[in-house]
Order: sequence, then structure tokens, then C-alpha cells
Amino acid sequence: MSILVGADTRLLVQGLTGKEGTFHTLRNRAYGTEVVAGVTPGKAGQDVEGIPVFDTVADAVRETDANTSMIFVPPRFAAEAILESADAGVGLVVCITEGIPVADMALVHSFLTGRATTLIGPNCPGAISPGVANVGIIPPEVCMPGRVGFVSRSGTLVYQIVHELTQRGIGQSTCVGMGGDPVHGIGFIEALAAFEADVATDLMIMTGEIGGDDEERAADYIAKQVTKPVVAYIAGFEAPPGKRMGHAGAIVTGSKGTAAAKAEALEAAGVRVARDPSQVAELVQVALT
Amino acid sequence: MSILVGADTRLLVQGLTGKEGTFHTLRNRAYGTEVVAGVTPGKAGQDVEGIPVFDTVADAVRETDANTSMIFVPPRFAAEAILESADAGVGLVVCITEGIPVADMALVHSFLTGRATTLIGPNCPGAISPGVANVGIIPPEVCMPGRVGFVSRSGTLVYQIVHELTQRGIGQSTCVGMGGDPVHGIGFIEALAAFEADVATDLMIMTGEIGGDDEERAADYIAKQVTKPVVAYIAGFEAPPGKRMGHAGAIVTGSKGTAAAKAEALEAAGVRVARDPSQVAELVQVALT
Amino acid sequence: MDLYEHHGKELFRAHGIETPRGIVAESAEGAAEATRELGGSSVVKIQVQIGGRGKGGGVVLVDSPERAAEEAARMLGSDFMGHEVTQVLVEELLPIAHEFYTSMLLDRSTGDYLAMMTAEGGMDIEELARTRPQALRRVHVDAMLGLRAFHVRELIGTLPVGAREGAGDVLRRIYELVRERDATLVEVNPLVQLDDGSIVALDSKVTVDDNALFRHPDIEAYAEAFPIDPVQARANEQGLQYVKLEGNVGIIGNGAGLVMSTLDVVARAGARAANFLDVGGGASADQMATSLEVVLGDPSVKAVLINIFGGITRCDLVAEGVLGALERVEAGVPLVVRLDGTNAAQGRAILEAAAHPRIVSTATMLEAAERAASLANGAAA
Amino acid sequence: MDLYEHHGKELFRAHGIETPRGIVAESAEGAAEATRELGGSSVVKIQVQIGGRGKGGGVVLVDSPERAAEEAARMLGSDFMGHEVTQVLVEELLPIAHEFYTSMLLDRSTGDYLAMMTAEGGMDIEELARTRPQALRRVHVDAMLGLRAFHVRELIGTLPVGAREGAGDVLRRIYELVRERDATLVEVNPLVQLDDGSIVALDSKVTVDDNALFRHPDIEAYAEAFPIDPVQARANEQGLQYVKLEGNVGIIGNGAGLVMSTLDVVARAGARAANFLDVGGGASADQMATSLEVVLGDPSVKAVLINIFGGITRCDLVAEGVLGALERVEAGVPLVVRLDGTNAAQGRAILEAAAHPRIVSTATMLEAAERAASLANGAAA
Repeated sequence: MSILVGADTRLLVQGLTGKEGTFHTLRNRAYGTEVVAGVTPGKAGQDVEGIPVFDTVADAVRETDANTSMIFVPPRFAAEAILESADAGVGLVVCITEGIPVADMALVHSFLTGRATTLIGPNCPGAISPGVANVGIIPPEVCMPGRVGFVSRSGTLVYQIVHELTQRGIGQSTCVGMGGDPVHGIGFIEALAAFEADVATDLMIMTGEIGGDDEERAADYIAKQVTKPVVAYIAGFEAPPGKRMGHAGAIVTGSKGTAAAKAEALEAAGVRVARDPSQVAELVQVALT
Repeated sequence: MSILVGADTRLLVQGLTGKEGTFHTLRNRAYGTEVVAGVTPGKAGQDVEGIPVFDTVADAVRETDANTSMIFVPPRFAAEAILESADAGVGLVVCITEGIPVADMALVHSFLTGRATTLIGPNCPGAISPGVANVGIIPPEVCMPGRVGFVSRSGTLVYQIVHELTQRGIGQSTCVGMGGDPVHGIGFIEALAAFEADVATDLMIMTGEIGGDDEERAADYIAKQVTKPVVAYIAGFEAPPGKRMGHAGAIVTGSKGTAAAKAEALEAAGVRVARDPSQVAELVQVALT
Repeated sequence: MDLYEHHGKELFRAHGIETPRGIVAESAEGAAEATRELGGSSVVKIQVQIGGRGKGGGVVLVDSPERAAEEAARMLGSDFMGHEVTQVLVEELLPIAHEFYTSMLLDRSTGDYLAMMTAEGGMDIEELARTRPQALRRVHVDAMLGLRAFHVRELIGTLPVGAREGAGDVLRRIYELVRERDATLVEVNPLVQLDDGSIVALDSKVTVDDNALFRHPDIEAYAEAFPIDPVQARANEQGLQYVKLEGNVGIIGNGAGLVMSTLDVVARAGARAANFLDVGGGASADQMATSLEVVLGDPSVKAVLINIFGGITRCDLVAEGVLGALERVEAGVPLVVRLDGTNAAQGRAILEAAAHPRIVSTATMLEAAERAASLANGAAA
Repeated sequence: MDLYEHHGKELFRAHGIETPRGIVAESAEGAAEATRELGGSSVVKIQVQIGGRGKGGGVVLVDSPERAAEEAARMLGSDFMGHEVTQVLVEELLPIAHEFYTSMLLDRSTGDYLAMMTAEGGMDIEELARTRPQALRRVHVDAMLGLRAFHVRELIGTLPVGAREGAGDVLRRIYELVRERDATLVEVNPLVQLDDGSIVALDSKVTVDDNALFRHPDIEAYAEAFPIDPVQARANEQGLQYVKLEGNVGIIGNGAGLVMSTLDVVARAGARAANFLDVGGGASADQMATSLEVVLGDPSVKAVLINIFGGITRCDLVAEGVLGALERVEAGVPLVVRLDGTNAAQGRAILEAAAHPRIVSTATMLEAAERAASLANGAAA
């Protein structure tokens, strides 16, 4: 079992015919993900190693029953690509693209509110359910099937920590890189809720970063709704305070947003918080035994 | 018990200071509805018979914890008024205003999708839970408390049929006039679902009209999801076929939309369909005994 | 409001959608002159507020001004499916390479816009939708999201590659027209590609939301070209919803549902309604008087049924309105009056006190319908 | 990108928001001349990419051109909280009746825009939000819904009645600016009403989304006025995220999370990072070489830690990049290299085979941090 991506994933790829799109799609397919379609305007009728290409997501969905979309289109077109998939009723959209203007994402956020599409990303490595399906760019070699769920804002920290879990023989149910953009889709809370409900997940890991208040809100949620053990890691204790955004920014986030405040909030919610990435695997092992 | 409006209704009225707004609001209050606020831009600080007036819905909600809004503003401002209440988090909006441009309602429809605001109307008489609360213009004299739920597209048919129910001593849990505009809020399905879940409702009545396919979809829903008895009446068997909307309209609705087709669909779903309004009360009496 | 084809095309041109050159004529000579201007041949099309003109002989190709005059003479003043013809549109003939179909309309069952397009413009579209739905592209457009590039790509997908860009452009302009002019329907059948590659709307069917006409005085003014029905005009002036029907029982009621229902009940009582007339909510004495004038002005009416259920409307005022009207209008036929709801007792008392010889007061809707039907049938017999 | 006040005001004026007359000066004489032009008195304000200038002596009222020159001389070339001052803005003094505060920003926790306004412009806004939140109106604006009349009415609710219409107009213009120019923050503190009733933005703080600069070449060009840091410029050119810090361990890693984490681990190992440098995903040999040049160019660096976890990035290419860089750049300090993930074994083998005297290869991140810290501290001792 797993969350978000799995045996019933039928993947279409927006931007399949681009260099990165082709490379990662073929890697995902080689891993066992069912890749059913690509979408590139103007290239309908072509194929990429046997994967048929369509002009629109609606066409691709109608012809192939795709239920998941992975997006590799350039930043200036990526928000539109998310809207296209949502409008076509695709259930899960994984947007890998980095550098999307945040105003475009604010429109996406508004449109997705209350609609039946879940978004992962943008600027994220995607999600992998080891041994079953990989949608995105997480290197599957570092993963192994198992019962730990993992959600992270950072991509490379996913690779790093999953690698260490695997080295200790601790497998994963699903690893999700939610991306660190200011306005993004699925967050810690949605991922934790899914793991909490997933019978094949025994424990979850979340790794956060300075900025925003996603981790603080996750801590609240864990305190109230999560019964499975949670291990966390927060990066950025030593990060510079960053550019001051005027008074308004401080009013929005209050004293929240620092790594220390986040770690504290999580610990107060009963989460074991690692002090460096390598400690995560240790804490998981302790929690599982 | 009841649906939509009841003892916990805290009503604010957009357009309270207008002639109609004042008249019906005071009638609603006299009936026992808790009216907590009015909203008229530029009239903050005034009051109408002790009901405080605010400039914005957000203000009114903040100061009075209003949870329901009734709208009496002129058609060209009414959609904006609905958006204002939805944006301020008001849970139920009852829009009485008639003649709102349908394009304005299409925007409202989009914004409300997936948001936590229920809309009744526009161009509707509102909802009454006899003996408890009245939000709208249904004359409460014709109602009596009881266990029949009623939802109707037509206003005057509500009055007519409720009157006959009451004359036979059959009381109502809640009567809802959903309005007959092309794009509207709550429909038969939402009302029937609420009545189905309401422990104080034993039977529901729905009265429809020619046009659209709300009744056909309700019939599908009843067949699949409703266990309580349903009595229906459809008006418009003798109505002229109306202006031809070009081929496109016919493609949208197919053969649906006639009173006969609607009555047939409902009967096929096990609904008792009255042949004239007065027969409704008879059928209800039979069903209840 | 359903627009004439030539008014719809005026809107098309204002939004950059190409149409054939056309001239409106109100006389046979005018049609001949127009055809001469267009080079000696043309297509002559009756202008009415309904579709289906092609099948009904309302669209004719002519190869000379004389033929144009003949056809226009036949058309003008005739009745086309209940619509009086006062104008014809005379248009140039164009070299057509392909015929397509497109439409955009407000979809009441989904609360958004539905856009459709197919490469098979010559076909019967309803038939096509039934038999080969894959040939007809249908796209729902959320009002806040608007028509997006991906919607357009989807819609043009069945068209020949060389026509797609131009057709996509037309779609964007139609959507703009729909949103900016409050159209609830725009249908172009056929939309054609000419030999030179350009995309032209050969026909137009445009419906504009009556509730939004206050925003579009220019469109409202199109109604001046419609043939005038004085009874209808009188009713509209007073804000009454009036539709002429085929029976002999005049109907006046408040609320569309109740009036429709009254029609049904009268039919079940063995008669047919002569009209649909909804006085609306909060009917005043004045509106009631005008309603009576309108209904009594119809010579086929043999009895009138006034069916009022008082909500906002107060029955005492209705009773006074009826009596007041009878001082201004002579009632040659019996009036069956049924008052119920707000202040019904007072209303009935007022009627009883007046003891007007033509007024029959009844307590229930069914009884009222039966009395009115039997009075009308008795009169007819 | 955080704009200078005078650039922000240029955007304000382009969107119809009034600002005081102002002249940018880059010399004491320029400031004097500007003050003369403005009538002999002015306010002189340093231009830097951060706020808090008022408290730091960065804003001074002067009553003569000579005083303006003095203040400008003091300001120009100075360091204001780590920012070099190269420009001052000289503005006219205005007769102020009321001071307000307003701002609009993209709120990452709700994914929409947050607009705020209060009549109390002189106050410390963070303090006000804490102590008397009812005095600060806060309104969330959904991006598809846009700023509506009711939002504006809510926001201006605490202002004097005579200022509301004008302030509402400013709010609409700010929203337009935010949406059309991809601003993620616009703050006006104070927004003032003059004695004549007009509403004027006395200050501007504008941040524009870096990801959207491709849509706004005019705004991107504002960066030309910023003081140039050659190291930073070099890094930016290669698409590297580089931030100078205070320690002595140079850091190179891939992915913001991993680099931040590396900073933390080095700190726990007893040293401090000299910089943050993220080579990004799919780092090429070329980027690796530039990264090393950038980091080694910092004289405070006593050891370098290269921490790569290969995902898209291939460790063999990283190893080759490091060796290639060392042919171009002389490394006067030790380089601790930790390679893991995609092709890590090959990468480590390449380094081993090269046996470069400065390179220390380690297997884990913790070990790498400890080695780098002790090497840097040893060198420092």
C-alpha cells in the first residue's frame, strides 16, 4: 500500500517531449510506473518510445484514462499546465517545474480550492512508492519498500535521509517531496493525514525548513489528529535571517518561521526532532523498536 | 429540528435599510428569527428598529457572529453581495433578489464551488422552519411545525401547497424555495440529502417546473440515496414549448426538460407524483398513514 | 432576447469575427437593389427570432436581382412559424472550402459555459451529438477561469490543421462576446473556411440575457426592429409576463409556478388556457387592472380565471384591483376569482360586498378551474 | 527583488498613486541642488534594499541645500546595516494632515493576497497588530476573485470619512500594481492625507517576484542601480544561489535543504559556514568549477566542504568537475568532499585515483562536517 502514487497510477506527462521530460518519464516507466500518455501542444500523433502524445490533457484523459499528471513544462507555462490538468479532472498533479511566478500559483491555488485535484509541488521532486511506482525525479535506487512514510519540503534532503533509512534496512511506503515554493499544493498536514489513514504506514517522517508556518501548523495537527509516531528534521538553524520583507511580513508570520521555533513546536506536539539529517534514521529505528 | 434555518440561525440582512428589506426582516424577527445585523454601505452606525447596521458583511460578522445572510439588494449588486458574504465566511446565504444577470451568477457559482458557503436562490422565497425561524418571504401564517420537508423551485407553489398541508393538519420541518433561476445555489439533491439526514423529517415533497434537468437528476439521486418517502409535483404540462434556443440548447438537455419527462423520471424512481397542486397534500396524507 | 441574424452579426463584427457582406431589406425592391450591389447574386434570408430557417424555406440563393425581389416579396409579411417577417438579410455569396459548427452557451445544469465545435458543419448537430459524439468537441469553461488556451486547443482538435488557428481566434472572440455582452447563447452554423483560408461566420444565432440588458442599451435597441404585438407591449410595460396561447380561458395568477400549474389544472378540467399571465410578486391594483385589460382584450377569451395565492401579494389589494379594473374595462365574460393566503378573508369579503354580476368567487384552485372551464365551454357551446 | 524606494515610487506613479516630488542624487552637490529645486528644504533618504531606515538615521529633514549636502555626504558611501549606500532620494516636504498605513502582500500560508490598512500610520505596525488588532483592518483577497468593492470598504473602515474615497482608490491601484507587476509586497508607511485632502504615498517598499522578472524587463533593469558585489555577480551568472556568511568553512552543496542542513551540521561540529552555495539540480562540471572559484575567492575561507547527494546530479560528473576546477583555480585550503547517491562509488573512485593533495574524501555528511570544521579551526588556531 501507499499514498498518492501506486499500482493504480496511470501517468500522463505534460512536457513529455522535452529533454528532461523524456529522461525522467522513461526512468519512471522503467521503475514500473504505468505511463500512458504525453501531452505537448502541436505534437499529437507522435510518440516517445511508444508513449502516445496528445495535444491536450483532455484528449489524453479521454483516450487513456490517465489519472495522474506529471509536469515538466517551462516555468512560464507551468501554472497553465496545472490548470489544464485540474480542469480535465485529473486527480493528482505532480509539478516538477521550478521557478513559477508566485502570482500564477495564487490563481492555481484559488482554482483548486474545493476541486477534486490534488497538487504536489511545484518545484518538487515528486513522489515514490518504492517497488510500486515513481512519479518524479526521486532516484529510486536509494529507496526500498517498507512501512515508513516520508514527506519533505526539500528534495535533496529526501534523497539523503531515504538513503540512510535504506542503509539501515528501513523501507518506505511512500516518499513525497512537497516542494518549498511559497504557494504550493499538498502540505505536511495533507500528507500526514494520508499516512495516518494508510494501513501500510507505521511511522512518518517530515523534514521542514525555515520560512512560512507549514511546520507549526503541522505540529498543531499532529497534536490533535495523529496517532502514529512522527520523526522530524528542520533545516536552517544557521541560515541567515534573510532579507527583511518590511513590517507586513513579520505581522503575518509573527515570531514563527525560524528553525528553532519550528523544532520547538514539533517537540511540544510529541514529535522526535533530529538535530542533523543523519539522526533521522537513528530516531526512526529507535521509534520502531 | 430542521434544515438550513433554525434555532441557531443568526441572521444578517444585506439591504436591510431598503423598503422590502426592512419589511421582511421585521416580519422574520417577529416570527422569532434571531436577526443580529444589517449591512448597507455608508450606513454603518445606524439601526433599523434596534438592528445595528454595518458597512460590510465582514464587519457585521465580526461584531455579531452572524452565520446566515439574507439578500435584498437590487439585481445589479446582488451577485457581489453573495460574494461578499461567501468571502466573509457566512455559512448560509439566502438571496431573495430577482433578475440577477446569469453571467454574474456563473461567477458566483465558480467561486462557491468547494467553499463552505451554501446558497439558496437567487430569485427565491427563502426557507422557513415553522415555529422556529423564517428567513425570507414565505408567509409564516400558512405553515405549521411538523415532520414534512418541502423543497420547491416555485415560490407561490410553496405557499399554495404548504397552506393545503396545514389545513389538513400536516406540519412541516422546513420549507425551502430554491428559486427557478438558471444558475442557482442549493438544488433538489442538496435539500433532499439534508432532509434524508434530518431526524425530524419523515417525508419530503419536491415541486419542480419545466426546463433544465434538476428534477431528472433528483430522480436519479432519490433512486440511489433516499429512503424516506417522496411526493412530487411538476408544473408546466400545458406550458408552451417556449422559444427555441438554437440547436445547442437541445444538445445540452437532450429530450429532458418537459414536465412529462420529469414526472416520468420521478415516478420511475418510486416518487408519488401529484397531478395538480392540491393532490400533493392528499398524497402526503396517504403516504404518512 | 433572441437577436435577428443581422443584429448578431453586428455584434460579431464588433468583436472582430468576420461575416459576409450583407444588407438588410424591408421591401422586394430593397432586396433587388442589395443583390445588385453585391454583384448580381446573393442569398436572401428571412429575419426572425427563431432558428430552423434553412429547412423552412427561409434561406434562398438567388442569381439575379429579379429573383431576389421575388423571394423577398414572398417572404416579407409572411408568417414564419408564428413569426411575422418584416426584414430580410441579403448577403454576398462566398467561395466555401470547409463548413464547421461552433457554439457557446450558458449551461444551466453545470453553472458554467459550454463551448462546442466540430469540423462537420453541414450536419444536423443534434443528430451528430447523438450518433458520433466523438466528432463533436465539448468543453466546459468555468466563469472565473475563463476560456484558456487549452480549451481552445481541445475545441479545434477535429478541424483541418490549416483552419485551426483561425477557428481558435474566432472561439476567443466568441467567448469575449459572450462575457462582455451577456450572451447566453452564440451559435455559428456554419462557420466556414473560404478558399483563401479565412474563417467567416455565415450565420449567427445570439441570445442575450434579458436580466442584463440594462448593461447593453445598444442591444436592447435591437428590439425596435421586432414586429410589435400591442397586447404584449402593454403587458411588458407593466412588468407582466404574458404569453398568448390557443385556448379560451384567460388566466391571471401570481408567480410562474402557480400560473403554470393553473394552466395544467384548467386543462385537466377540460378547457385550455388562452394565455399565461404572471402579475409577479406584490401585484398592485394597477397591475391587476392592466392584467384584466390585457386578458379581456383577447377576443378568444370566454371566461377569466384569477388565481392568487397571497404571499407578499395581499388579497385585499387584489380584490380592490379587480373591482377598480372593472370600472375601467367592460367585462363581457365571467371572472372566476380564487383568493387564498395573505388577507384572503378580507379579499373575499370585499368581492362579496361588491356583488359584481360578472364575478364568481371560489375557495379552491381546483374548484376555480372547474368553474372557469365549464363557463368557457358553456359559452363556446 | 527588493526595490529602492524611488523605484517603487516610479511604479506607484505609473499606476496613478501620488508621491512627493523627488530627485535621486548620487553626490552631496546633487542633494544640495535637488533641495534648491524643491524650494530650499527637503527630506533626504538613503536608498537601500531594506526597511527600518527611519530608526537608523537614514531619513533626515533638512532646511537648506547646505544641510542637504552635509547629510548626503554622511550617507553616501556609508554602510547601512550591511548595505552600501550609493544613492539618496531628495523629496519635497508636504503639509500632512493625517498619517495612515497600508500594505498588500502575497500570503504564503493562505495562498492569496493579504491587504492591511489602519488609520494609525505613525505607529509601529507590528506593535499595533499585537496590542490593538481591531485598529488594523486585514482582508484576504482571493486571486481569482480579485479586490472587490467590499474588500475596499472593509479596509478603509478605520480611516476618517473624508479620506476613505481617496484611500480606497489607492488600494485599488496598489492591487493593480501587485497583479500587473508581480509584486509580492507593497507597503506604504506612511500613506498620508495632505491638508488639501489628497492622498499621497510618502514611502514605498516594493518586492517583486524574482521568478516573474522575465515579464518585467523594466523592473529587472532597476537592479543596475544596486551596488555590485563581483563575487555575487559571478555566482548569479552561473545560476548559483550564493549568500556570504560570517564563518570560515566554505560550503558547496546541491539543493537548498541539503545546503542549509550542511550549515547546521558544520555549526554543530564547532565551526561556522563562510557562505551558503547551492549549485542546484543537475550540477555540471562547469558549475562546480565556478562554485569552487567563488568560494575559494573568499579570503576568510579556511576549508571547503563539498556536500553532494546525487539525484539528478551524477557524482562522477561532480568529481570530474572538482578536479577540473582545481586545474584552473589554485586551492590554498583543504577540500573535504562527500559524495553520495547517484554514481557515488564512481565519483569517489575518480577522486581517489586523482589523489589530489588538497582533497579529503569522506563517506558521510557528519564525518565531512567534522573534518572540515577541525581543518578550518586548526588553520585558524
